[in-house]
Amino acid sequence: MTKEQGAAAIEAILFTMGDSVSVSALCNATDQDLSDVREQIKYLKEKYDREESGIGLIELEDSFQLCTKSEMYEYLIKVAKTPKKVVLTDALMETLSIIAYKQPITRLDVERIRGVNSDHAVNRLVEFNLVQELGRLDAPGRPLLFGTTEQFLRSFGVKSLDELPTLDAVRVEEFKQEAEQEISVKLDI
Amino acid sequence: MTKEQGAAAIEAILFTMGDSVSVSALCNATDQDLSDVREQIKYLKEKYDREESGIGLIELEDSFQLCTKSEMYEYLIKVAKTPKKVVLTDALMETLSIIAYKQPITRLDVERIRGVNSDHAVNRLVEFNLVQELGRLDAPGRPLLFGTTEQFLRSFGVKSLDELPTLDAVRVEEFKQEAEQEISVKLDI
Amino acid sequence: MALEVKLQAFEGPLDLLLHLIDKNKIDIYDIPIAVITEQYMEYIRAMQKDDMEVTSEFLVMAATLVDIKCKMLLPKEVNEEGEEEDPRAELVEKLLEYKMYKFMADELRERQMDADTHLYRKRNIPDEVMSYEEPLDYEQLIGDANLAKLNSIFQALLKRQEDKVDPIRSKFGKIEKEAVDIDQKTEYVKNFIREHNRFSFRALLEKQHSKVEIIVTFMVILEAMKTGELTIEQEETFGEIMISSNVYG
Repeated sequence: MTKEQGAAAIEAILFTMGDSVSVSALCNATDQDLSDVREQIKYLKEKYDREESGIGLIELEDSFQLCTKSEMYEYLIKVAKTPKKVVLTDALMETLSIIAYKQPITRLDVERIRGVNSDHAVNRLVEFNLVQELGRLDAPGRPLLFGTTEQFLRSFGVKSLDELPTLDAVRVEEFKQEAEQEISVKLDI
Repeated sequence: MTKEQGAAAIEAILFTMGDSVSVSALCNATDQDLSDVREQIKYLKEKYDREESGIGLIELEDSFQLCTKSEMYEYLIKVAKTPKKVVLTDALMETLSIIAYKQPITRLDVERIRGVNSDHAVNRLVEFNLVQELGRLDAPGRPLLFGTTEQFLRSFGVKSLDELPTLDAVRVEEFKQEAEQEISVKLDI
Repeated sequence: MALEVKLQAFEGPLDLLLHLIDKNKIDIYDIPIAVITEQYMEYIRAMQKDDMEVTSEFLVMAATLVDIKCKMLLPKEVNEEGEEEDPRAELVEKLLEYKMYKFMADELRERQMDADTHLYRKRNIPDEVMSYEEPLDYEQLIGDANLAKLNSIFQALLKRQEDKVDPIRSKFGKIEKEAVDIDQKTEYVKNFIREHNRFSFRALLEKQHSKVEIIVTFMVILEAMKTGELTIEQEETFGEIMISSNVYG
């Protein structure tokens, strides 16, 4: 077996096995002695060291394994993980607006306002670094309090929370009147 | 990106993914256009064709996959668990060849050609992932249409369906000539 | 003709026919139907004797062969173009098509043997790649959301919350569940039956107020009817339903 043939056989074995393969196993499989195999491994290593190779050879306690070169990770990431497009859903926007205006606020109070369990939404907003824990409420169960982050201010272009548009006082008054009217109308029946 | 760098990236991707990767996925991951990727694949292929390489590159309908060269098989069977060979019975082979050449084809048409119910054979081929459903025929009963899979191409060493071995035109011609000669010779009933 | 060869399994009637054609070294285009039919029938008989499953497909082919044999003995049929039709033509075509795929199957099998010597690799994505998280693109995340939108969403939420409060119901103190004691009701209806002997269903229902009471009453009547305590009459459609007691009357 020539050096090239031996190297090819070793390459094929390492490729197929995936895991590391001991030098002795390589000797057995190719029916060669240690020195030949070592020489072929060296030859392989030189081949992989060239720029045109995306594969590398690592040695682990007299065993060898093929791996991709770490410079290749940026390409692998694009194939292995299709980047997912993240956007704020309506549920997330609602939750964010409640936290922004009512902070510091507990999960339970968010849920009370939205009328649905909002744990997932709050967690996502924390993941996105738009919302953070501010401490705990001094009440039974000591629930976590949430508020907005600096990233929130940055993303929404506000310098401070004071700059949040205030709730339109007129509109709030309108709501109340509407509600009162409805009550009287219904009571008239 | 140089040709060498591109080839290295593609090699790393194919090595990592194990499965076949489409050319378009390679273009996306390496952020290159088709012609560059094709050139780099060609470069890789040349590299693998050299004697010192135990790895080969196969093409399957515009997708690419790394595999060991068949000359390496003798070393690999000593170390690697070789995949269980799918031994196809005559009935399965017949059915497979009909589906391969006539796809998309319904179960009924397979049966018509073989002269025997082939449901079982078709189902087995689907189980072996050699045949897949391709959709439904726009005809009464909307019967399923079957065709071959990528695994079929891989198992039979064909790059694309166009590359399926064609029926020997010479043989067909022979049949016909024989028949014409014997038209005069009337058969004995 | 004696069958000396051990019966082999055939992949259907066409496979058997091809075998016979091959064995007799005859031209597929010029099948001596009489000979082939004899041999085919011989096989079918042998198959049956060996208790092999002789499927309908084999029998259909036998019938087809006999049919062709008959046609060949009769004067030739002539088609629209005035050409003589060979009764074997259709069979020959089928046989040829089948033979072609059988041939290709062998061809494919050879290729499979070559292809089987290639080994592949399992997917093996490095941990560094798997654990990688793409940095969040805030511009994309926020999209067209801005302060005004945040504000209007919050306002809408507040309004929705107020709407949720039913102004009337919220004024009620407590709403109590109407309890209908089925046993009591049953007892009441039975008493009614005992007291009235013969009465209209309407008269009974007039004493009931809620839906549940009506349902229970109806069920008690049905039950009493089943056990034969009551007889029910209705003279015409939508007429008065009269109930009379059989037990207490």
